[in-house]
Amino acid sequence: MINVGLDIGSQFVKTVVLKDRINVATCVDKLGSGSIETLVFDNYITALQKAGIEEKNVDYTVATGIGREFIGFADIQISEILCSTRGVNWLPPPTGFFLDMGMEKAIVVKNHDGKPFQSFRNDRCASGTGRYLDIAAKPLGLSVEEMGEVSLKSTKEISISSNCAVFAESEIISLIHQKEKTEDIVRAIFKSMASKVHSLILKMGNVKNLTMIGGFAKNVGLVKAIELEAGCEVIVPSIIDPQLVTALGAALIGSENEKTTASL
Amino acid sequence: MEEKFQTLIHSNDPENRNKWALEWKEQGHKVIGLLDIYVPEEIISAAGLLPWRITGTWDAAVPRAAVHRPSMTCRYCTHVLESFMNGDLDFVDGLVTTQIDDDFKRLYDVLNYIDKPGFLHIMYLPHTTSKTTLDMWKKSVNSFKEAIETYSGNKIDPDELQRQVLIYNKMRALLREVYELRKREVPALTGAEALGLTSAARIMPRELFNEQLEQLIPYLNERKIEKSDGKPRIFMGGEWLDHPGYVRLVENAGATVVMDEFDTGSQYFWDIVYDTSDDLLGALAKRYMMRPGLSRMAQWEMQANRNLAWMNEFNADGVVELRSLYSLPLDYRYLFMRKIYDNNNIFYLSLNREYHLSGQGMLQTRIEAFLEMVERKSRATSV
Amino acid sequence: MITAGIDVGSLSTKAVIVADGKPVGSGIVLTSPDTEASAANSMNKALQQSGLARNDILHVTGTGYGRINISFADKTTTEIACHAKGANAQNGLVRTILDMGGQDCKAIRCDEQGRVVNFVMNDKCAAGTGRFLERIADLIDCSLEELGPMSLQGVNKHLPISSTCAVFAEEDIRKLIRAGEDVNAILAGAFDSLAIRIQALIDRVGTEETLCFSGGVAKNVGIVTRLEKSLGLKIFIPIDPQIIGAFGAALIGWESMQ
Amino acid sequence: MKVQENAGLIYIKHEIATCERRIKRIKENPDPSKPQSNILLYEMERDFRIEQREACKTGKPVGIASMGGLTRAMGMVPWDAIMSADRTHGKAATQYFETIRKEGIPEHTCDRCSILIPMVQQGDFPKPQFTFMSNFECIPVLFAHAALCHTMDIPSFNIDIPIKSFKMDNDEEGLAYVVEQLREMVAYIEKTVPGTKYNEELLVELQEYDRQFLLEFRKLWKLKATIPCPLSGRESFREIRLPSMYPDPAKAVDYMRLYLKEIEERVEKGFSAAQPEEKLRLLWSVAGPFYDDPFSWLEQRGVSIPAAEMTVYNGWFSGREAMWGDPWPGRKLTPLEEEARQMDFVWGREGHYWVDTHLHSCRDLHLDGIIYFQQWGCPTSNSLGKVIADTAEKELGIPTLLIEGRMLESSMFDKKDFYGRLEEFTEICAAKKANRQTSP
Repeated sequence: MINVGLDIGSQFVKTVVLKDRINVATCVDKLGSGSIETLVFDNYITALQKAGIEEKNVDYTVATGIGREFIGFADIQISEILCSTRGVNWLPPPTGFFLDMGMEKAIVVKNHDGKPFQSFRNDRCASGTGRYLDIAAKPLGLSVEEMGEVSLKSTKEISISSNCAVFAESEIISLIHQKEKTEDIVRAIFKSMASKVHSLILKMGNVKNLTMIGGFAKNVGLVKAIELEAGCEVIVPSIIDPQLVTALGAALIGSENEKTTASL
Repeated sequence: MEEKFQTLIHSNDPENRNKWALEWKEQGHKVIGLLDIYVPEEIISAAGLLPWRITGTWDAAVPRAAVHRPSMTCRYCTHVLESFMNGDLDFVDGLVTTQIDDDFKRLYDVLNYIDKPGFLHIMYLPHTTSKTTLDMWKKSVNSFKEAIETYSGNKIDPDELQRQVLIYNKMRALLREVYELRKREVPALTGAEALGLTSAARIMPRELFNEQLEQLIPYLNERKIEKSDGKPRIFMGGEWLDHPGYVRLVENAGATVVMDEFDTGSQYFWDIVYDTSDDLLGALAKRYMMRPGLSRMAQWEMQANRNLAWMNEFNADGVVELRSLYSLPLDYRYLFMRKIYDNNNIFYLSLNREYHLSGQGMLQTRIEAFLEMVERKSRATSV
Repeated sequence: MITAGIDVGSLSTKAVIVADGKPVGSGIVLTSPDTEASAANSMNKALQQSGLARNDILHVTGTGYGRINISFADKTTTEIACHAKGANAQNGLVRTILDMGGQDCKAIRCDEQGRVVNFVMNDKCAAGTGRFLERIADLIDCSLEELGPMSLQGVNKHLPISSTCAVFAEEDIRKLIRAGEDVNAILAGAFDSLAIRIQALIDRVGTEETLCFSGGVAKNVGIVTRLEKSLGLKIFIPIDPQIIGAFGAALIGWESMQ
Repeated sequence: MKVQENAGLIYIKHEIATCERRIKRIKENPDPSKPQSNILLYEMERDFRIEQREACKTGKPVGIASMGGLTRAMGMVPWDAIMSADRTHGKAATQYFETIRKEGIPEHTCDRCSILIPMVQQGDFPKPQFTFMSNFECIPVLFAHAALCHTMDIPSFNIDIPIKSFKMDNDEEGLAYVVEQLREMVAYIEKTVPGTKYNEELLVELQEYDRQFLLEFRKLWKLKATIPCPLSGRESFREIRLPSMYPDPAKAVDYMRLYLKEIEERVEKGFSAAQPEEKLRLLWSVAGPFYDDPFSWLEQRGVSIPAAEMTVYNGWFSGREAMWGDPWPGRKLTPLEEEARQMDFVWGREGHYWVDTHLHSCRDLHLDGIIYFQQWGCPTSNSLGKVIADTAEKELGIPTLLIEGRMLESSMFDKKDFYGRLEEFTEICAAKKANRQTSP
């Protein structure tokens, strides 16, 4: 049985192909200014080619993510939270909660064997989402990916006093002018971001450990900062790219009897 | 002496803040946290407890408080809640507040819910001052007294209360004396130092504070702040401001801060308790309520008039008001104050600020440019 | 008498040298993490251009947000005072100055001698700053110069980008790009709301006679055209709007020496 | 901004036109899914606006921001700026906010309070001869009015209500305290506002109308418990005004009776607001994005909103708490005492009353979750959100969505983000409901 899950986020489109519920191929593409429909379809086809599967042999395709309405060819569209929860539930080791951090959202979800039972999201302000890092990285001339490694070199603790992403940027510029070391500034950025995530986790109540998915889970500096601030173990999936977990969940839901999906 | 003075005015710095409270507890007494300037502190002292004004954490991050309080709520309340939830205030045995505004009421509700600290009491405070509301406030003060008695297990002895009123009146007189020294052409202390002093008054055993300040007054009489020549004299407005960094900011921008309307400053001590003869509790209640008070009291004319009088006495050239974010009464009063100051041709700069020290760069530029304007005007008028 | 003014902004540092109040040389460099060095470099550039030597200069006034870091400045003053002074000196009719720099945007009201009588700054958010425009340029990958003209082509279709917060405004723009909207129309929407915010700033200080637009963004026709339309008056743009602050600083220094 | 008293009164003009248009539409081609009784409602609203417009012309005093009964008993026309501000969403709100930012009027407090100020100062809405405010209305409302009065020299009177509810505890002392202030206010009005005189007979008469109205309204509360819910979200959300606010109070009572009859008919027909069938029943609390239509969005996904906890007369409060003429231990209350009792409501009390209100509503109406709208700058509701969420989870096992937003000013509204959150939440409610039903 061939099941495909597609996750169209704000930045990337991801495809996961399952053969008899085993991950056989994946594909990630960055969204550009081109037409999303074609980009998604190419991404889908590439993944199938990688898996050496012809499109006509696909049994069931599930689309999810904020851009899911762009996918005409999917059999069903299912909300992100159902897919990500299902995906996380499939991952070892089992955890009761997970954090999904993307460019435009940060969400902590309570996973009740594959079903979302509670969730807390960043408030409307961008200072709690990946966007904050994106903005903060600019004056430092670093990419968000680079920041991760850099922060680990930090030896000095400084802090960023502004709660607003825009003002933080100005503050970072003056820190640079005060000749603070890049690694120390980056650490401060992660710390201030992590404290926002911390409060999402606190809203959940007593969280000992949680799985972290989404593109930012690959950022060692951020993960470390969150563990430090929130004082709980953050588990980043090793058996699959954390960015793909939602697409995986979509494929898994497809592989089950679609009637069980509680989608409204 | 200078050293003594410095130690005193830095009592509320994070590293020294809990010193007095902890010593007090070592002597087997209890500490009662306070937020606003309406809770009659004499009653707490008379019961053998230490009234201790709560300063919220000065850190930017408030992850625990953010669980309950969205970003757009009174920042002072948020930082206080953070300090309660992160353990900073575990040594505080009780908290007494008034429903000074909805944010404080809800802070009380949340503390009630998370069951911190052990003793929690909210006083009903009217926001208008009439005979009717004063009578109700007296009842509210009385039930507060009873609550304190039940909690502390000490029946408050009228003579002790009388004694405390005298101690507090003395503290008020002493602080008033120090503030008088700010009227001089070259004030004896800076605005930041004054804020440090009033903050110390609110966390130390008051008798001890009186002792220390009394010793310092002759010294302060001789003291002069360094070069204030030609600098505009500024009256500072605002509430819930306990971070001297903000006052220092105004002074570094080129001002001599000569007076304030802070609840953490002048308004804490300015008015004394009169005619304590027969009805002591009544006199107390009157002192705490029947005054211009904070912006949450719906009597902004009184407040405006008092500010104008102060500016006159202290010979201030302009007003710099730093409004704590999402402290609504002050945000609305700004519209009225702007009208009053305009009518009196007074330069008035009102800016929002965080509770913790933040955005100095942005504030600095605005304040400097404002001072450049004031300076020119004061020069023009002086010649 | 020779005096100099140095304006250390968050993005670029400018120096202007004046002889008896007349500009004789200027220099602009990008502000590096080492602001002290940037100030010195801009100064050297200005010296070269003016053919003067460092010790010809009797007085240096520092301004801009990095002013505190200029050790060789004899005095510092705010960019607000400098822009008023500089703009008014360039055109005696100027009573209102709009300055859009990298980090902020200010409307200044001055008297006939270029002295500040009132001012407002955008305290909320970077919508309306050079930095914001830079980020928009990044988003639709084009150069800062192209933004203005493009924004004037898309006016026929109105896309609301109303958010007062720079981050949200960017988010809006991203979504519109993703939705495949015409880039010019997007820019038109962004500039329309930008113009409204700037207009609000100007209204708060009021206008009479001439309004001068200074700062790096002043050359942006997208904003200028919209403002002239909404204000119903001709905007005076100095030949070199970027250096007005430094020029004003030099003048203030010169005055203080007399 | 130039202050221009009663210049244009464009708000009033616009409201009258809107009512006319709606009346016409219902008469010509009625929408079966909407109540026909709306005709009466729009006529009442129209006549109220006409009355206000005429008052401005003739100089008949306008005043008091709530308590229609007492206002009319004083010989004044009710002045409802705060409720009216709620109806300025969309383009109008955006324009007001341009002014608000320009003038430095607080913009990060409750929208309606910010808008209220330019709305009156620009003369779009009548300038009152007098206003009254109580500390129970909440800080933004209280001080927005204070700012308006202080900047426009409008005489005003503030009434203080004790935080410990005298109404719930039947506390004579608290009651007497508020009544005393009411008496002082009546005297103050007669002294400061020409052409006013307190008429107690009229007050009694108007209180009776309000009582009749609320008696019907209580029946409506019971009908809301029907599964599927016969009311649309918009109807639940409608801000009910008491008859005493309107020039023709009798008509208001007729309206409520007629509306009730229509809802009863819906129940018999088994009409469901949620389509295709009711999957979830949610409580909506505090405020909402009035410039958008989340209710239709929810209803199209099988979610009904039987009740909204936002003002006194929408939620559980009006269904259950004592009102005019209801018993008071040991004696009958005087008219002013009745007024005073109504002024003590859940909004201004200690937090646990507001928390309980939500639990009561959820129990009464068999709800599966709470959407708690944390409106920017609403200190009264904001910091109780998490307490309510935790309590509802603990006591009823139902989830709560805490969602931030503005009520009238839409520039910061991100549709995708907002409905993304609603969708997430409905998924969670469904999952938990399924779980509740499988595991008893």
